Amino acid sequence: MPDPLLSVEDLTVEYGGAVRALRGVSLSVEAGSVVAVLGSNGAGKTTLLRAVSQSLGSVGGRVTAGRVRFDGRDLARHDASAAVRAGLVQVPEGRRIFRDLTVEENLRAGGYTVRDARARRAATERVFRLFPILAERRHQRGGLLSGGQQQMLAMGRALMTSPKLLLLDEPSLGLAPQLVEQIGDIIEQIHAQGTSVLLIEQNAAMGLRVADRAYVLEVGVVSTRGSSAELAATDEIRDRYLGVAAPDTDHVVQDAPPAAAAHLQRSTPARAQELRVEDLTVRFGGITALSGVSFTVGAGTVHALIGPNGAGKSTCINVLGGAYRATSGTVHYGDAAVTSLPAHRIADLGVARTFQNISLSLEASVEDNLLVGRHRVMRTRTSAQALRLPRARREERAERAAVRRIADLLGIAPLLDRAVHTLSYGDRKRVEMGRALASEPTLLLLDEPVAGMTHGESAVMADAIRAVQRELGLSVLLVEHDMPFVMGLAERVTVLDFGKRIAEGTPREVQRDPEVLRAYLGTAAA
Amino acid sequence: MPEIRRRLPVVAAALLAAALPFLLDDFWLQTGLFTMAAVVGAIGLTLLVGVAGQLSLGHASFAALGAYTYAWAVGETDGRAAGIGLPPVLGLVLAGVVAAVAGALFSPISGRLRGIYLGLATIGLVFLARHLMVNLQGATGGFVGRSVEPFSVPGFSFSNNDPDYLAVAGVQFEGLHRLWYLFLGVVLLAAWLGRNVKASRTGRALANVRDSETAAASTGIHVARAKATAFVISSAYAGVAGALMALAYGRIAPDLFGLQLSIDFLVMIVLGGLGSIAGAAAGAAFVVILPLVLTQYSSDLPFLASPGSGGLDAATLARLLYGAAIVAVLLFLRGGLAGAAGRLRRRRALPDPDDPPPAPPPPAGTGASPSAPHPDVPTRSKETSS
Amino acid sequence: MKHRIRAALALAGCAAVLAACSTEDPNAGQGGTAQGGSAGDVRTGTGVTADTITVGMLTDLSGPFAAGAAVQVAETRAYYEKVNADGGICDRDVQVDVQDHGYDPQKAVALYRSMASNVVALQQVLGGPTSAAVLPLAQADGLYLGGHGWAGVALQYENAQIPGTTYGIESANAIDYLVDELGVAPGGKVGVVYFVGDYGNDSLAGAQYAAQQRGLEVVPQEITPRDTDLTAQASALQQAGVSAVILGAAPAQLASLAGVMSAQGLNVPIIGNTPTFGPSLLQTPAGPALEQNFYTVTSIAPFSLDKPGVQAARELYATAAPDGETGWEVPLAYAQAELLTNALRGACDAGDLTPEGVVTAMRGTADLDTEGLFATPMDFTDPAKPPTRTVYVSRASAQADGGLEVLGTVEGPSAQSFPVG
Amino acid sequence: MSYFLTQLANGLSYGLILGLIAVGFVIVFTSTGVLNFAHGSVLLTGAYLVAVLHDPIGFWAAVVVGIAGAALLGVLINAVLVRNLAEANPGTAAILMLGVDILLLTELTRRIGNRVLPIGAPWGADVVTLGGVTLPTSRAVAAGLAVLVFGLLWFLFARTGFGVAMRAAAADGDTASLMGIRLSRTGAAGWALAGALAAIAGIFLASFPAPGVAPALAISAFAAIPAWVLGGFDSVVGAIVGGLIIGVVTALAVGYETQLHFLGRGLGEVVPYAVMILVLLVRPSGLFGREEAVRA
Repeated sequence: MPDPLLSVEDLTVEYGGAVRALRGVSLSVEAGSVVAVLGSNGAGKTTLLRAVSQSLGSVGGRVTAGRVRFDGRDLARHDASAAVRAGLVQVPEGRRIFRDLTVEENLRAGGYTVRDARARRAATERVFRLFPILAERRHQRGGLLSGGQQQMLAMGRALMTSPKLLLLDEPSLGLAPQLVEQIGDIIEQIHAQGTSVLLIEQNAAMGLRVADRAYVLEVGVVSTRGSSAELAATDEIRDRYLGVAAPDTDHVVQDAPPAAAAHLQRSTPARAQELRVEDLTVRFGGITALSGVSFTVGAGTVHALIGPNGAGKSTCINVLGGAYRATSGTVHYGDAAVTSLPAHRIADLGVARTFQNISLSLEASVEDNLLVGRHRVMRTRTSAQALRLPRARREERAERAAVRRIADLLGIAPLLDRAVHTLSYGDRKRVEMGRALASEPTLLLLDEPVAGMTHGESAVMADAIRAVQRELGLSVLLVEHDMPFVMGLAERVTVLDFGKRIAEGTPREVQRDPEVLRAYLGTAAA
Repeated sequence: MPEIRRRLPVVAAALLAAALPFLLDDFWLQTGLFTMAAVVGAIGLTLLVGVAGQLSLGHASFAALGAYTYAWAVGETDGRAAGIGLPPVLGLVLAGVVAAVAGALFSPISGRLRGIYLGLATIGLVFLARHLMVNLQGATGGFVGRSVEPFSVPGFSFSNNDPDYLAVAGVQFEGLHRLWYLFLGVVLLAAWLGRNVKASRTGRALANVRDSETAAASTGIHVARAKATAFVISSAYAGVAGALMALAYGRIAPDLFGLQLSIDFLVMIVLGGLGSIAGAAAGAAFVVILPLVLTQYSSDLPFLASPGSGGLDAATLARLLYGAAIVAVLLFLRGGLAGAAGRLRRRRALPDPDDPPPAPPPPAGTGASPSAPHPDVPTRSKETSS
Repeated sequence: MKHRIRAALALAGCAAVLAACSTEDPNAGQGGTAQGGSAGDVRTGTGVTADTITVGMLTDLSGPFAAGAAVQVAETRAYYEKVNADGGICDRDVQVDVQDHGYDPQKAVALYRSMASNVVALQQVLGGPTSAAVLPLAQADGLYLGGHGWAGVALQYENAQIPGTTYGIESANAIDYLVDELGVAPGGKVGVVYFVGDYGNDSLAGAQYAAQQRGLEVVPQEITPRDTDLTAQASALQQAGVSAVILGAAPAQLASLAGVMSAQGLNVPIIGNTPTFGPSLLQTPAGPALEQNFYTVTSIAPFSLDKPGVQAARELYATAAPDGETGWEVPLAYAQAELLTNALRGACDAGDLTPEGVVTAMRGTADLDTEGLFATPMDFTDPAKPPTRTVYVSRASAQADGGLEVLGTVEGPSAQSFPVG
Repeated sequence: MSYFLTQLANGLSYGLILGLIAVGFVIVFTSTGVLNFAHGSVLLTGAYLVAVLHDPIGFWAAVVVGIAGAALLGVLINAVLVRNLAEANPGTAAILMLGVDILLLTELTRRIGNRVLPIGAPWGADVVTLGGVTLPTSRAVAAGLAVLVFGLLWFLFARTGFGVAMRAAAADGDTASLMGIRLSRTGAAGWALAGALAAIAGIFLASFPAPGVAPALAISAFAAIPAWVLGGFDSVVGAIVGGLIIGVVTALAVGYETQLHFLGRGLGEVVPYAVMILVLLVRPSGLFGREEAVRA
């Protein structure tokens, strides 16, 4: 048997010398095949692709063990440019086209390593044949293309070097169903023209449709591998992406101190109110991220927002938190019109949030990060603090005590003095949750609170969310991929797909909805 | 106990500074005054640049404003420049207040721009201030400048007069000696206030704005106002620093407050380590003292040519060392002097409550955290790295 | 408990300090001078020992005026070597303490503090902002201070010695010379291009006063040392229709202005103050224009003047720095050394070689002949008046040493009546 | 009227020279994220080389050496210093450049001293007159050359593969490197271009009507900062337009100083910065800048 085109052996990748993103991952891509890597957000898929394309350095990652062989050569100690020249090109997640360059210039940048002008022209012609729409719009700026066209441009740009192996990072992200189909067809065409493809997908249906073989990546390790047909038939894939099986109960960890929650007290008598989202639409440039979405989160309930990657969930949270502006539609929290307020005023309404990719002050201690959450409830002015007046010191003491109670609840009290950058990923997630709780919210927006966590960690998190929700009578709006987590926690679920609401109901109702099954596993698997 | 150990270096430094006038000659006293004035400005700037992440190259203008405010408030109207004859203590306070107000007037820009963009915009302030200093002759004395009334409290003047003769433990205390203690007091107060602000609700909010404006806004922090607040606070510091400079010089002119002063302030805090108050003081001392000492003692350094002979003279060497120090610190010394000192302390394994304890590699399981590997986490999110 | 201990310590500290305090001057009533003593019958203070006299030069050897300052340092050192070889002053050798402030006022002030306790007089404090910072301090210390330029603001200081006359009187003389010798008719316009600052403003004030006296109109143009392209100013002057220009700036500005004006066909006289000209300008593209149009009014004699004092300065310089640059700095340094030497000798004769004694001796000089270094004998008795009101007038010439050919001396009517101080 | 036109022509030609400098700021900033405070001393280095070499090897050869030297200096600064920063962020990089500027300027000042070195250009002190408008020949040449250089830049960025790669790298370096574009090369090219542009500007700034090369020339790069900022931090077109605006406004402020006396004297120095601050008040990201470059 000849050497595979790409072989990844026992690969371990660390970020900043502390966080391990991949542990002993091995996979191989035979020449002329399409291989898919499936996995949820935070599983390490993109890290894997970056390790292969030698572009980890720009995000601070480092291969600490294992190796990557491509076409018989060890790529270590080469840069991304050498990898491209060797015939290996990556299409990054989110397309990342050059928005200010025209379509033609984008392609030209893609073909930068092709020195021969004739070969470059031929490659351009090939791309235009593959994507006729790009030929029509060759003089338009990339930023004006629609999402699907941008994905085509991103793929066409990568094809300019006529690579032996194409690495695709979530090509279906945020595309309408018929476009996903089309992208699938194009991948098959590219494959037919002799290019091997390594594809990363969260859309399992799409991934399994085009791939010969697939790997499932789970928190940095390969959990399952096999031919696409085998995998599509396994229950594990169905569980993983739909949470069809009942949530495990044996993973509940005993360490979560349930009594701690009793000490959490509000300093204001604010009560949770109803959150009404009505006909919300958000557009960015040529892309519609949300269109006409409506749902209501009842006061004091846990509501989940689910959907495949790119469905518009995070966009929705960002509008609710004030980070993005709505193009049209309204959001009301109680009587207040959230959509017309800046972010800090929304926070004043009692809305707190966490971020998908964690946004903490890395150099500051955990305690200081949590205290930032108390900003809203603290009252002393800068001058009083500068002079350390008695009331400022009293308040500071009281707030530190309050923060300690929150830390106890989340199990991070021993870490209070540590700088955040020394913490593990899961701990950082909990610190961020703590910061949100510290502001005494009545509505908590959680953007993927357990992404990248192990089952044990996410169970602790679920208990914590449940506990504070009960204790404080919060409303919680939750965006998550981890289906068992969502199903065990949420009272109602809204399902988004391609920016539209496709279903809503109790977890049980939603799980049975044919639309939802289709969105997650594709018509084939439903 | 740790409380005492933490305070010990500060107390020791303060005591040493208080003892110095008994030992130093006029040159060193004068140098010390310039240094202490710079320390105050540097502390203010490190709150802006180090804590809030906002760059300013305009602090010379606020120092100028403080200096002229003091001179105008305390001076009497004479033929050359106007004054209103307030008590000097009030003048010193007013210097900080007026500079703060000017900083607040700049908030439409300081609240909206961030980082180096603000730094570029503030360059304009230096030239604007210079234009005003030269043209508002009635208050400033124009290009020639104006003299500055010595600092005094009723019955005691921080100059060579009133009392005309004062000796402590056998050392005659002239104006320079007396000013030394005034400056020392202001420096200690400025450091104490700065440290409190840094560790307070406001300081944490500023750091959060620096690290991620989106996250800050989501915790209820008014981002634009926070940035403007940082700018106002550091403007006030610069104003007081300017008033101290005025006292140290005894006479002020527009030339003292050029772009070079802004750059010097910035270099001080970078050498010292951004965000560190002790670092700002150390950086200020380095920047102010190095050229003076090299020039003063150049004849004792055998490799230096005498000035004007065309070889490497002291002033040129001082400039070269100054530039090289900046480059070397930025290339090799992460976190400046304060960062290096912190690492040294940690290596000696002394607990230091000022800093979070050393960063051990993620432990193999603390408390409830089954510390599994964690995928896809750059240690610095994109927002913090920009 | 802790607080009480702290309070007790503080109290004890205060008490100790108070006990060590004294406001009684132990030296009071011993004759005024706090330090120093007397050797023989001459009282001495700082900067003077039994066998040396130390004089200071606080100058700019690394900043914008480094080259000219180096010339002055070389000439001054040579001068005192010669003095020492001839037996010194008051039976003492003269040492020169040279410090470099690099045109930085902060350095100047700190260095002044170190020099003030070492020198009996400062022969030079170079530079506008630097001397402005040092002057009040030197006045408080009663220290002789020379070589700080010709700005009129120095006239308010008892201890400051102006080598010649002020920029304002230079410019007033320039106007008089324009009217009397160069045929500028009353009613005409004269441009004044000047540096912002005490130098330029003084020059402008003199020109404005004289123009009013002589029935001319002044067109002012303010510039900074950073402006080296004066096209816009030249155009504005041409637009205004000036028939002459007075320039209170530096050589770079002169080259630009003369070049542009000539290129635009505006060939009118340009008269510059002392610091405006440097001989190397004649090698620039503006050289021909300068030879055609440029005049300068100077307190100090131009390098090429054929008078004994200037000749001595030239000869000394030729041995001290054979390849050095030639310019007005040479006679100026020589003249300043002469002035200080005269004051030191006077102080010695009066038996008071303290800093105050040197200032007194300088102020006692009513009729000092400098053998042509200055246009007339110098009278320092009134601090509020310049020692002379006469200036040399020269014009640019590539043939002359130092690039200037002397035309004569001027003391016009407006220069005589110009109110100074 | 012809007076106005003369001042206008004067301002436009000066503005084009400022544009050359400001474009250098933009290119270095977009290609390596560095706010190049050492731009002035790079400019001075180029002009200094021409001034000392024009006598032995002739003016045009000296110009080539000067431009190449300044470009090389830029590349070296980038390779030796910028790429080895302990903490790579725009703030520390900017301050690093302050340090580099001090080092270069100190050495150049020591070499030049108080002299003014003639640049030795063949156009000397000539002027051209066209319909009542008088302009120094050097300025006319500068304007023509600047327009030519801007044309070449357009060709480079719009028509050549490497230029497109530079733009791609400036827009999204991470993605560009995935396309095989070496950021070290686009960065080096950016510094080289900026250095060359600065040297060209320096030669003209030291030409008649200025007397020659003096250390103060380095400060003239600072005059281009308002042009850069008001044009938008990352726009080449913005930098050129900004240069023209600043050039014209400065020339008019100086030319009509008598009429503008109520604003105080010495307007020429402060007007560029006043214009910059006014523009930033209305548009924080400058005239041509992208909003997200400044805000969030």
